Amino acid sequence: MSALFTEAFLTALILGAVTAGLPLMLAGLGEQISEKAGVLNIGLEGMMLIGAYGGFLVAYGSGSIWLGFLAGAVGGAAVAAVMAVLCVGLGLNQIVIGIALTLGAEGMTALQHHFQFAQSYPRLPAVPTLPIPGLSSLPVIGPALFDRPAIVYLAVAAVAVTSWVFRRTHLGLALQAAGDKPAALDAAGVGVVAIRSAAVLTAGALAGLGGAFMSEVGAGIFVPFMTNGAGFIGIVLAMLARGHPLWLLCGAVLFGACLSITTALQVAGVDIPTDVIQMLPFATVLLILILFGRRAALPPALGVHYVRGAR
Amino acid sequence: AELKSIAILTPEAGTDYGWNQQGIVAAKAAGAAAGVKVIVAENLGYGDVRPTLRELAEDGVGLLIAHASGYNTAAPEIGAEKKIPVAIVDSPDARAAGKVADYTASGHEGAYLAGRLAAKMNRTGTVGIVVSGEPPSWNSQSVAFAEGAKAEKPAIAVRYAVIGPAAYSDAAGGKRVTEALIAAGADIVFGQGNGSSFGMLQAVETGKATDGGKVFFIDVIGDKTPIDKGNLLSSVVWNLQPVYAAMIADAKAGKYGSRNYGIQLADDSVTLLKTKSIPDKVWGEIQAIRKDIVDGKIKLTPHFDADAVHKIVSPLTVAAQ
Amino acid sequence: MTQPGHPAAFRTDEPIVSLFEVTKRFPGVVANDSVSLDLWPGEVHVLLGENGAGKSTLIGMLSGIQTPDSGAILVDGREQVIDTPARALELGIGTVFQHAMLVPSLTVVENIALGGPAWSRPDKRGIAARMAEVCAGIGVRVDPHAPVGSLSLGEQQQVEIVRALMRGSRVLVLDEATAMLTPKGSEELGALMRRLVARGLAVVFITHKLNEALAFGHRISVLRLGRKVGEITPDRLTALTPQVVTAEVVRLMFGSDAASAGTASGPERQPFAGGAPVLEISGLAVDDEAVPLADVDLTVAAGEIVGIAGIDGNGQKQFAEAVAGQRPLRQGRIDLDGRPIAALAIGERHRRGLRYVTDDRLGEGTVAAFPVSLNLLLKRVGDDLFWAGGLERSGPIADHARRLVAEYDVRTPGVETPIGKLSGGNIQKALLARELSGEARAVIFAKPTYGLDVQNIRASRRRIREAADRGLAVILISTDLEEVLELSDRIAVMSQGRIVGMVANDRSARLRVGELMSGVAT
Amino acid sequence: MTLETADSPPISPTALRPALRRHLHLIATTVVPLVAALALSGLILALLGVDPLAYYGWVVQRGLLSPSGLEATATRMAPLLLIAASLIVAFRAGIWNLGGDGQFLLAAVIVAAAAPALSGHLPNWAVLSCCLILGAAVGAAWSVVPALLKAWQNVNEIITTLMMTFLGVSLANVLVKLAFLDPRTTVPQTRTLAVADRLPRLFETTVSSGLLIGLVAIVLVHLIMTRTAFGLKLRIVGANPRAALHAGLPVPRLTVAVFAISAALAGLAGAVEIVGVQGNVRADWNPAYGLTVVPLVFLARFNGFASIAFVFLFSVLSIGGESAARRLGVPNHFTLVVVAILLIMLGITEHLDQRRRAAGR
Ligand SMILES: Nc1ncnc2c1ncn2[C@@H]1O[C@H](COP(=O)(O)OP(=O)(O)OP(=O)(O)O)[C@@H](O)[C@H]1O
Ligand SMILES: Nc1ncnc2c1ncn2[C@@H]1O[C@H](COP(=O)(O)OP(=O)(O)OP(=O)(O)O)[C@@H](O)[C@H]1O
Ligand SMILES: [Mg+2]
Ligand SMILES: [Mg+2]
Repeated sequence: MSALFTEAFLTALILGAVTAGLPLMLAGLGEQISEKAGVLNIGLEGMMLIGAYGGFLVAYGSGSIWLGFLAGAVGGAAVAAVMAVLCVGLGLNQIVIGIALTLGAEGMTALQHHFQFAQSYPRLPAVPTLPIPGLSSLPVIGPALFDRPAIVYLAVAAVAVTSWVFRRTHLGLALQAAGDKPAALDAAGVGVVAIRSAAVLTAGALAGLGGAFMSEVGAGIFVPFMTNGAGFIGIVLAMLARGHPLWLLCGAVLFGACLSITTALQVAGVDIPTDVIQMLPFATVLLILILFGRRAALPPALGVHYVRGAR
Repeated sequence: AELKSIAILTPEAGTDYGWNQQGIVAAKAAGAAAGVKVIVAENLGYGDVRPTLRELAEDGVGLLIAHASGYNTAAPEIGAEKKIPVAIVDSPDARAAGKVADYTASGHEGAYLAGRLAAKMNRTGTVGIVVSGEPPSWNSQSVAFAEGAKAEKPAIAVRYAVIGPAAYSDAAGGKRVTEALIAAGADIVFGQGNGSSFGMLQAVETGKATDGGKVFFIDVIGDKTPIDKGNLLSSVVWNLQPVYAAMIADAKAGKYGSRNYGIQLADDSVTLLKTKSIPDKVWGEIQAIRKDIVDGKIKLTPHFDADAVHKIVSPLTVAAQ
Repeated sequence: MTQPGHPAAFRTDEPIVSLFEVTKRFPGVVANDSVSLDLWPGEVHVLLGENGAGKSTLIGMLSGIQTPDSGAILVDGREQVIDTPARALELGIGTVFQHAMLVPSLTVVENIALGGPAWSRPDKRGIAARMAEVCAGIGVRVDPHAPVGSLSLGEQQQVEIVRALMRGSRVLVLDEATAMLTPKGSEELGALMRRLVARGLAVVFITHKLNEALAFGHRISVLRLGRKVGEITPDRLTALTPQVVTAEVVRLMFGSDAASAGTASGPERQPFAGGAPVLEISGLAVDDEAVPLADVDLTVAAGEIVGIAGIDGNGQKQFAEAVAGQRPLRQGRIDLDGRPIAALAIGERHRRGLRYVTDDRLGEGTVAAFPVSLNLLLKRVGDDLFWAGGLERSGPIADHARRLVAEYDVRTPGVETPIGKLSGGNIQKALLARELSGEARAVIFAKPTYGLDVQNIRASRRRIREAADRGLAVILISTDLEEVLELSDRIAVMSQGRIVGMVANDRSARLRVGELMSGVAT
Repeated sequence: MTLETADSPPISPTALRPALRRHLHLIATTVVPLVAALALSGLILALLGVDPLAYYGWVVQRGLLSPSGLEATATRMAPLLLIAASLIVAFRAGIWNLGGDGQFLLAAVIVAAAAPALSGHLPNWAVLSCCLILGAAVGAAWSVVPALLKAWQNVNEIITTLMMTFLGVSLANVLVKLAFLDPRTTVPQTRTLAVADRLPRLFETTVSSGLLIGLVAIVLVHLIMTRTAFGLKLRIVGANPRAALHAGLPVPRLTVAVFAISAALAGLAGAVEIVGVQGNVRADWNPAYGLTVVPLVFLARFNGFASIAFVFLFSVLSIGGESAARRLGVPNHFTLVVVAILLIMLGITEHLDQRRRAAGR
């Protein structure tokens, strides 16, 4: 057995955790921004799927992985734009629209895939990595963490940037006000609709980017329904990590790690039924909830449409 | 009896170079050969197919082929209700004269050959199996593949991993798990899955074996040669046309339900795909083994349960040998 | 209180802001009907009017919360469209709204920073420094780094005023800013307004308290049913005696019949003759993060009104909730009619005859979306009279509601109307009806007239007297000293979670209560 | 969290208004969005090169007009109605129970294991009754953790119920594969309850009497929530928890009760689906009905009768859509698109209608 846990295998496990966790982190980050501003984005799954499809389509068509990521973000943001118009602008029920967008995105991408790729199943070449000098030569974690496609570093940077925005900028204050007391934000001269729309669009872009990462880096291919509930896990992660992008990073890594542990145990031939191992991430999160659940409070105005001057 | 049309019901689209496509293509071919109209109901998912079964029955279909293990409860029920013969999989005991016949397809003979092939071409001492789930037909092939590999090279390590729950479409998971197996030393990966198998293929195409060389992929059921980029070593190809042809013939002859159907190397309903990556010498040896199986010199029994898989891929078993 | 002098120093030829014949309609109401109003620099312009007269709506159009259906707003003589709060701020119009417009989860400086350039870092130190300056200039003290949620409502209003000034507002609008303040707080705010106008600002001050209007205002406009029905110019205001102005304002606000009455709800209370103790509270202690209660003893006899005076936020709320059963006790006992009730749940205490009229009418007193009829039975859900075997009996429920609505003069389109659609005064009447009907023994009133107009105040106070006259034991919690003095037999003063003194309501009560509240006497 | 929901049905029956106007209103608020959604979906169909009229023709023909199609529609409604009832109880009480799928699935698995085991030992009616009760009990049990966390720690139930669903789905699989495996088949599935032993069918049709259970449940839930003291208490908790506390209601106990009832109904849905239609559970089976029903009950504004209508509409679409897609060679993922567009159109219409009503108040 010791021969199994070689450097290469450990590297692959960590790498797998990162690759699986990253889309969850991006989606969760988006949800966190949106929730902070008071919009419950149940359509995250749909935004990820459109991002996955758009990202793959453009990356495959143009040969540029970056154009693909851009397209994924734009695709996710486009779905989010529908949500912004209907929910933030008009005040339609966020849960109804969120689920509708998810169903619609599932249907549309499956249809598109059927007509476009169902015969050829094109796959992307390996995404080039960007080794970080010095760090990438560390054993195990070097290649797993510091020799990754540049988008991975960007995604982690997005967490840091979000954290900075939340804690250090006027925008962060405005986002918090939009979720806690939109009337106060409005009275302070900041448009609630603008802030919330921006938050929703950002959420869509991040979720779309997460989806694009999934199809371009995670799988190298698009298949229908490939996000497989990742958006919903992102929602849960965001709620757990309320207001703290760094916790989100930890949560996503934990999720990815559980998946990798599952694989590791299987490959090692440990005879625990795979379904039991696969309950690991969920059970862990539930345990965290039971232990620290009280902190999982939500912004008071979450899901509540704001109308100026209404009473 | 007169048989004007048959219908085949599949859970996913018939464009997967795999289970669904094979069923639909074979049914169409068998129907065309017998002059019977074939109705295809695809993408039905794994939910309740009773409404579709009833509707097809009411439309006058004379034989319902329920092409998913998930349909093996509903189809006989509706068959009985509408008095129409049905074909199901994974339930050999459900056979009933005039009503139900089973065609539990097990490609285990082909998978055994694939295992022999993998071991012959293996450089690193490790081969891998990735599956999207653990349905019986996957299990029997996983076991046979491992048996084949070990028969060829007793010291070989067979690494096994399942992607995740409901992971038929989890292409990213397929890629991730395959990459882990490659890192664990596998230079040949035997992959079974639907949408997720394209992720496995991508991992093989973009990854490097631990010895720095190329990684090969062995597929199941379909022939992915049209979309291959040079990493497809082989495939355990199924051909259900003889099965369906026999069903149609039996139904016409009024003998439907008197027997179950299967696929095997003997009648080429299971074959191992020859690609240009297989050297002719190796291929020749494989053909010899094939003949031994057909002749009964090598006896193979299918094992459909997941436990059997876990047992044979366990490192403890390796140590014991 | 003295009349302010005429603010000649800033008199210019032009008002800073003029509202010209603005009209604003809401479904079914004309909230403002062709109202014209000028705001002059150097003036405190008081807006008076009964509840629903249209005051908040009018200033809402100045602050960009509402836009007029017709009419014009002129700033510095030029017509402006103020369609967003941001635009109002740009034009130098700062507003302190009737309901606090601060984010509780942010600190004071963060609230003030709100609205800065998105990507830049809020200069908290700089803001705190400028805040200190402004605070010093106007004589208030606020901790710049305290979370707003931890501040009292009075402090929050100060923050809002400071914020408005820091933005360089030339026009400051204060909508019922004194409603939550103690007399001393109001006094300070008045002084502040005078200092501000002395610097050349125009102040709009909305209040329901006529004495404040007279004390702080330079000009008074009266709204009634959405129309401006009169204006008392600075010259007249200085010329007339307070009595004359009061009479005129009341006549304008309510019509001639109301003119002589004021807010007094009846003859001065007869000295309490004494009765059997009904509600006995001893050694009460309650844990609370902000204001824990300790050693509270209080006995109230049948027919007696005990007032609890004190600055807002000194444990009155905690006390009322603890007695009502909404908060666990750390120790102490509560007896009602000689039987202990401290261990009982809220509902059981209610059944024994303990009533609590909360000051948070919409927050906890009612369910806004539910009809008046059900809100009147909110504490009796499942009662056999109205629910036969758990099944709603709509007849008796409606009859009960109609009876109470008539008896307590609740003005509502019908008993099926969602109670949230009623005005503040009518919601309060409904609450009184709910708590005072049935077999009540003791009632706690928390700020029973907060936010109400003169007529509704009078009606509520009459109810409180009547309750005592019926033999109920009454606790009256109020920050309005006049109210406590008018109604109570004895007055307890609460400070920092303790009762620091008990005073009989005689001629010297005002002085002694004042001393107790300010911590002079013990 | 709070979500905006009014307490009135989508079509408020104002008695004074003339009947004609009411009818027009009904048409405006239901038919218009339906037509708009169909037109938009039709456009997409046309772009795909499919005749929209033919498509809709088949949907109606199969989902509504053909006897067996209508029967399939009615049968499909049974679990959806029970889940709708489950959601109505919870949502009206302000509890956002999004864990219906986990509750449904676990109950289904346990019932599927119990039914064949009991059958033969007890008379059939007793087996079925036991199974229904068992399903409800299992559903309720699966809500205990979120309920307790919500009632006494105020942990947000959206998170906990979603997690319990993820966990429940996995646990259901584990149970099927390890504990309740049918030894007579190689497929990981539970033993099968014979067709004859399932819930009786209605009259001479294939409609499961689960439909009746669903209808009774949702009407009962509607009446309980709107007409009884208990329902009123729950609604008070939902509309204003602080008012509930002030009024002396035992909020934590009511919260637990809401979870229990709601989850029990979701569990009952699982039981009805198993003993009514499926007969067994396969590993990895998860119809995810919860997610589809959530928007429907929101559109129905938590009104039981309106929910019946929406569930019916959805069932027609899903039964008819599959048939139409097959006949016209469109992948039946298209049904998802139609449902999505329909939800959005209904949402917009409701919004406009509310605005109109507010304006004309
Ligand atoms: N959300 C709302 N939409 C429309 N109108 C509302 C809304 N909320 C309250 N109203 C209206 O606002 C009024 C309440 O305003 P306000 O409290 O100023 O009333 P009022 O007439 O002054 O009564 P009172 O003197 O008893 O306080 C109600 O008469 C109601 O018609
Ligand atoms: N947003 C709104 N929607 C509907 N009606 C409104 C709204 N705001 C105010 N009104 C109506 O306009 C009228 C004037 O209300 P406004 O709030 O301006 O009165 P006010 O004089 O400020 O009363 P109060 O002293 O109670 O604060 C009220 O009767 C109310 O019915
Ligand atoms: Mg007002
Ligand atoms: Mg009012």
